[in-house]
Amino acid sequence: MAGKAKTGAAAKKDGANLPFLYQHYDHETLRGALRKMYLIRRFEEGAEESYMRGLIHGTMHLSIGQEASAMGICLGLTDDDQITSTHRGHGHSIAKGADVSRMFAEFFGKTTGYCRGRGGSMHIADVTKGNLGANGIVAGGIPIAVGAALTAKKMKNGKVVVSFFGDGANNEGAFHEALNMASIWKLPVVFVCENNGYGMSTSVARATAVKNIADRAAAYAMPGEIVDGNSVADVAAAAHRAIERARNGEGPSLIECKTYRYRGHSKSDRNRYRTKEEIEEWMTQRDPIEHFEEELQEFGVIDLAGIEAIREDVAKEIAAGIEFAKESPMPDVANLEKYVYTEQA
Amino acid sequence: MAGKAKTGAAAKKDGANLPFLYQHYDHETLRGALRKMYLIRRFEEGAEESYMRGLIHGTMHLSIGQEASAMGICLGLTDDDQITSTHRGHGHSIAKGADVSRMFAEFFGKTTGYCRGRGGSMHIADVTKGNLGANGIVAGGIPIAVGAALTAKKMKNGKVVVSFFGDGANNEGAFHEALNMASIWKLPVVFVCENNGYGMSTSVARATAVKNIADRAAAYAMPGEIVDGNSVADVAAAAHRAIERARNGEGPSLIECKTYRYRGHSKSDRNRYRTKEEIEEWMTQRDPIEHFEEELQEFGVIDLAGIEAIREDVAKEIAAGIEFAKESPMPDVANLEKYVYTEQA
Amino acid sequence: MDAQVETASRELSYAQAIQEAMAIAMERDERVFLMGEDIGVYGGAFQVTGDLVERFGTDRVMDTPISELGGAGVAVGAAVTGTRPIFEFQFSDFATLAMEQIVNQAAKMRYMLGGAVSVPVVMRFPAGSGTGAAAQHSQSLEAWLGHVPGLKVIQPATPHDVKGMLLAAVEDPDPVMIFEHKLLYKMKGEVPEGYYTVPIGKAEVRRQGADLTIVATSIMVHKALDAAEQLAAEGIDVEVVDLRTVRPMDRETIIESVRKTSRLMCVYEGVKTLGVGAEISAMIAESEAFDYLDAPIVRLGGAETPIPYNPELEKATVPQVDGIVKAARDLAKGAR
Amino acid sequence: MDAQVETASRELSYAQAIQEAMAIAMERDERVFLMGEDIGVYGGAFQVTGDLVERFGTDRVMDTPISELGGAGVAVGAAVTGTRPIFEFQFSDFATLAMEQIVNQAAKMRYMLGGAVSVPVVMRFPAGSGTGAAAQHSQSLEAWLGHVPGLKVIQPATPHDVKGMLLAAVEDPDPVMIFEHKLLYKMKGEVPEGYYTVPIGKAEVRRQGADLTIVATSIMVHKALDAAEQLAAEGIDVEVVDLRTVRPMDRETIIESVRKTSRLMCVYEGVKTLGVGAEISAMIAESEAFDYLDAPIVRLGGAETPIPYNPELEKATVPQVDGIVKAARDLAKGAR
Ligand SMILES: Cc1ncc(C[n+]2csc(CCOP(=O)(O)OP(=O)(O)O)c2C)c(N)n1
Ligand SMILES: Cc1ncc(C[n+]2csc(CCOP(=O)(O)OP(=O)(O)O)c2C)c(N)n1
Ligand SMILES: [Mg+2]
Ligand SMILES: [Mg+2]
Repeated sequence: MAGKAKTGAAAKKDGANLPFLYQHYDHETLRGALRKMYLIRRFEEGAEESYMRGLIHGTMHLSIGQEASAMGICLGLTDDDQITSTHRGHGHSIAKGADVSRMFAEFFGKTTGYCRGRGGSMHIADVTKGNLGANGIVAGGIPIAVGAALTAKKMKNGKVVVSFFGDGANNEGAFHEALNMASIWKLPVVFVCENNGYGMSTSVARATAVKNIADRAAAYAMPGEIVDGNSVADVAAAAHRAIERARNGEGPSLIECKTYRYRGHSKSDRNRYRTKEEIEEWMTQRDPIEHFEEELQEFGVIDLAGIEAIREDVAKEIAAGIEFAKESPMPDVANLEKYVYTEQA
Repeated sequence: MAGKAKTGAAAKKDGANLPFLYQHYDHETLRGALRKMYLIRRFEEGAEESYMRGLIHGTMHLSIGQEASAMGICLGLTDDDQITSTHRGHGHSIAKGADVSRMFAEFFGKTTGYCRGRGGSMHIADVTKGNLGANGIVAGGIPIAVGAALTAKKMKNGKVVVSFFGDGANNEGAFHEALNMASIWKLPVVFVCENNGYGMSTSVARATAVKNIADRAAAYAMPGEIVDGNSVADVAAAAHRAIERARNGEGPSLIECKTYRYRGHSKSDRNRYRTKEEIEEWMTQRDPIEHFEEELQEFGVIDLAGIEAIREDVAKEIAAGIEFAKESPMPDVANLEKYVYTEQA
Repeated sequence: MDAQVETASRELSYAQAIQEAMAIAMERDERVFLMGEDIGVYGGAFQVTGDLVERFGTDRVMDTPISELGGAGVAVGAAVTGTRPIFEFQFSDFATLAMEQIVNQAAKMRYMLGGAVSVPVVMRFPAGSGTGAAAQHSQSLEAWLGHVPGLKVIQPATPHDVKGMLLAAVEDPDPVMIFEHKLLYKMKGEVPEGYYTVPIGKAEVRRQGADLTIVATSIMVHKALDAAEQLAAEGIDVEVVDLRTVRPMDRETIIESVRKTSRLMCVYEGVKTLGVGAEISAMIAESEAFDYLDAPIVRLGGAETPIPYNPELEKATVPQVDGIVKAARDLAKGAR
Repeated sequence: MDAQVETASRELSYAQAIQEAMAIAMERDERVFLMGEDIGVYGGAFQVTGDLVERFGTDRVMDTPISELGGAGVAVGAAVTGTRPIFEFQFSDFATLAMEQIVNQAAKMRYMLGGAVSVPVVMRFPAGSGTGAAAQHSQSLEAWLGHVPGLKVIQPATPHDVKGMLLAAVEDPDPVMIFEHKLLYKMKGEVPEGYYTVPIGKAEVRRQGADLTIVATSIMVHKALDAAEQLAAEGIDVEVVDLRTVRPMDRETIIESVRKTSRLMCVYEGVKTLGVGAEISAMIAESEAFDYLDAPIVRLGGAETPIPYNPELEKATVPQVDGIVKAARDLAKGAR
């Protein structure tokens, strides 16, 4: 999503007391951001339900509760900027502009899906919108993002690349190698760690020697910033700084978004590693959508009727998306080996 | 080498003004350390010459100029303690107690060699003395050292493990993953980075985002200490602290020894990446053996005659070692597949 | 079949059989411990370790960070210094991250050190397709490790075998790699109680037959047996050999079978090209059994494609019973 | 043989031919650049890049930190976004560190994304034994990558071919893996000047013969040709096929040759079990050429051991001319 920034007078008028987000983006953009967060949540709820009903197979990793980081980061990116995503990548995909119909179609294994039914949830991508893809390999996308940033630097095309990954990913060697290279080559890349407290069942405290993932930024001589990952405003402000820095050729940054996933890790989670109370607290006290709605109302960007309209609109889009997916054709088994190699003239 | 520590009165008598090394170890041990440093240097010179004469094939990586870090670290270890080493591992091997005859024999590819001629310079090991082996894979030994430390902790056998590696190795994912695990599990391991300024031709400045490798210790919540790697006294003091810490169950440490290699990286080095002046300066101003000799004389541990005696003694041991290696038998080709698997009754 | 006397047995799933083997190994030998991602309180991605952490504690059922290379290396280092780690990869696909430690270190250390050490590490690899997990979570990579001297590589196909072979693996002084097909985890079968071992390196004739030999691996053993039943109805008598061990391969059992049937088909899920069946075929084609062959050696392996997500495509990627029946029928035809 | 008209040629070493190919590729296409450890001022561990950094600068001849996994991943990410990286591994053995990016990402990305991207990355792997560098610096791992759909895997055997195939690889939209035997680097041969390509996927008959086909790879092509000369003196007429490409394999050329000679021997340096020769053998054993076979298919591959340091042991580990002569003689015997 290319957030539309206010210009000159409009920006000034709002005064310096407003948080960055509300100073920097116009109301329409902000309402659009809320809408996308709903779209992410409803998409995942829809996918979950379709899974329960046997319409989707395999597994999936839901990011419900983490919508603010996906949205807050992508708000600062243009359609030309690129991201690499993770196994928990639906939010990133939608925030970066993907069409939920084609996402559903992919989950349903249809030819109209983003990957023509070959990839599924774990490989959802939309390269036309700069999403280079979810990734089934934890930390697998981080070096790829650095490579994309190298292209950007070589081609001087002004693109910035964001690499999303989880707290668990920060213990992979790929994280270390990629951040080091991005730093020594001063590449236009922003590393965004969505720290939801657990890598599958393993808490950050049990898996990671430092308290905050951002504490590791110093080991790569880049700025490391911790933000409330459930606050769009906080995320967007940090994203803006990091993206500007990247865009100006000053090199990479690491942003750690503290957040939480409401659902189990995937479809096989007995949820033995965290308490009901913990989950409850995040859901009731720190929901990113509720929080954003409150702010938007407080700053007069939207009212309750406006919110209701968004909800209805999103519900329709989701229903239509599922319908599209259901109606779409299955791939032809005769095409099994298509797309292994590039067809050449 | 199990350095013999002074006890009670003797330690006290020397007064608190002396550097740790001279307070802590008795004169015989210190003279032994000097002797071993000569042994390392002469061993490598002998190996180099044998290579030139076609008696040794393959390649080798000489640590001439880096003897103080090998010696200063191993001084703090007992024969039961363990190390993992690197492609540049002759010094570690000798400092940990290996017999130069069997090392030469290995380089000559003989059955009497430490690896029965199967390993050569890059895999030199002496498990009876706790040297788990050099390693042809940069950073390959680091996780193995952590595993050895895990055994030590599980078996409560009081062992400490040291993992030697170079500055280049610190950009490998294995470094990152291993240090993190050592830290979260509080394992008795000491990570020793021998920073000789270059990984092959690539300087630390060009390869590593931070100035000092020890700066990365914070990313693993362990102490990181920088020492003059050409000063046995400085290395030994840091080693002592880290080994004590490990032995007491307080977890791992990282020591960075700033040092320099006099020779090229290996036998294929055109030496285009550093200046003659730089090499010259280290050789003439900061030689670790000369430096140690001066200190030993200053503190009355040895005199010139004593040094001369060591030199002669070492020369004899080296000559005898080469002779032993030359005389030793070649492996029988019929045994090619021996040692692939463990022979079972 | 096994060295030990088998006592009472009962039905267990393949996953339960593995869990039981690990529990017995840990009870028998305090040096044995488990390492892996989420094998503790989570019970493992496929619930193979289940509640073992409650019984043996977190020191012996160790959750690792998501660090496959380092984790495997720690297991290697622990093994070489006197313990007996069993390291679980969450999916065999993640072996791609740890090949360095598996191949350069574990497999070669004894050799490089001229016999001075052994590396008694066991690594477990949940493998294979059929779960809708797509290209990065469905691979069958046993052929890679089978190519590496110093390793032993097994693919037990039944609950009985996986328990016995895992117990054999833990006692083996050398590194043993176990490929477990994920679709087998829920399969049930008779499993003897208590301790027993099934030898590594021995294939097993699962079904006697006269017309044609199928050498199959892992889950394909069961598909081949199903196919054999169908073919029996047509009067085609198929012998099914369960390879069980990729390295070292049991030449004798396969050669003997081919000598008898004169026809060989290899069925395996890994990519056909350079998969396990290539070795079985080549081994027979250069053996004395060559002279007994009455027909080309047929391989049914995985398609030359990554595993797709769509379930129909996914099924089409690996051999299925129908395909085995058809190919075996074609191959047997010339025989009568 | 090649699509392009060949002009003047002169003798170049294999390493020089690679260097020339990279220079031409960089001149022709500014998206092409080189990445690797010590390929800049050092000139590469085997002096393959040599002084290219002086000509093209550090932006196009990029030294990487010692980070094989990350480095390969950066190359993949760069390739997928519009550049054409040529990534050098210092030794093919270090591919073990980067298999994740090579196999899970580069090979599968196009497929997983349903054709939305291509990954035009070239990776170069100095491979093989014979340099006294022991077990971790001497492996031949082409069979692993040959097992992976989505990759193309080549093993050029001559200066002429390596230049032409590398130029073809750079233009190929898909990931191409080049295994270069280190002992070939100094071998000289005729190399045309300027730009030309040698197609990926085509084997080449290096010597015509009637009695026996040897399909050899990489350095073994030369050993096989030497052996063929010796055998010719004995009246045994050997056809030598240079495989050149492991994936996709040129079935036609091999089948045609076997049809003619009725005898097949595969000679390759990688470990025999599950090495490239296993696939060649199995491919023939299941093909129409099976009916023409007059003798078992013989494989001469690497011994089932890590590469030892001692030079005599090291030589004994891989096929040598004498061994090829002897095995070919035995195989041909029945023929006359
Ligand atoms: C290399 C690799 N190791 C393990 C896994 C299995 N796995 C998938 S997601 C996951 C947890 C990842 O944790 P984190 O990075 O924190 O992301 P989150 O799931 O919390 O969003 C694990 C272990 C994998 N997909 N890839
Ligand atoms: C994984 C791996 N990558 C690359 C190499 C090739 N190589 C051997 S030593 C070396 C440089 C290592 O530098 P450093 O760690 O600083 O050790 P030093 O040689 O300076 O002692 C390189 C690149 C290797 N052996 N292993
Ligand atoms: Mg997480
Ligand atoms: Mg160095």
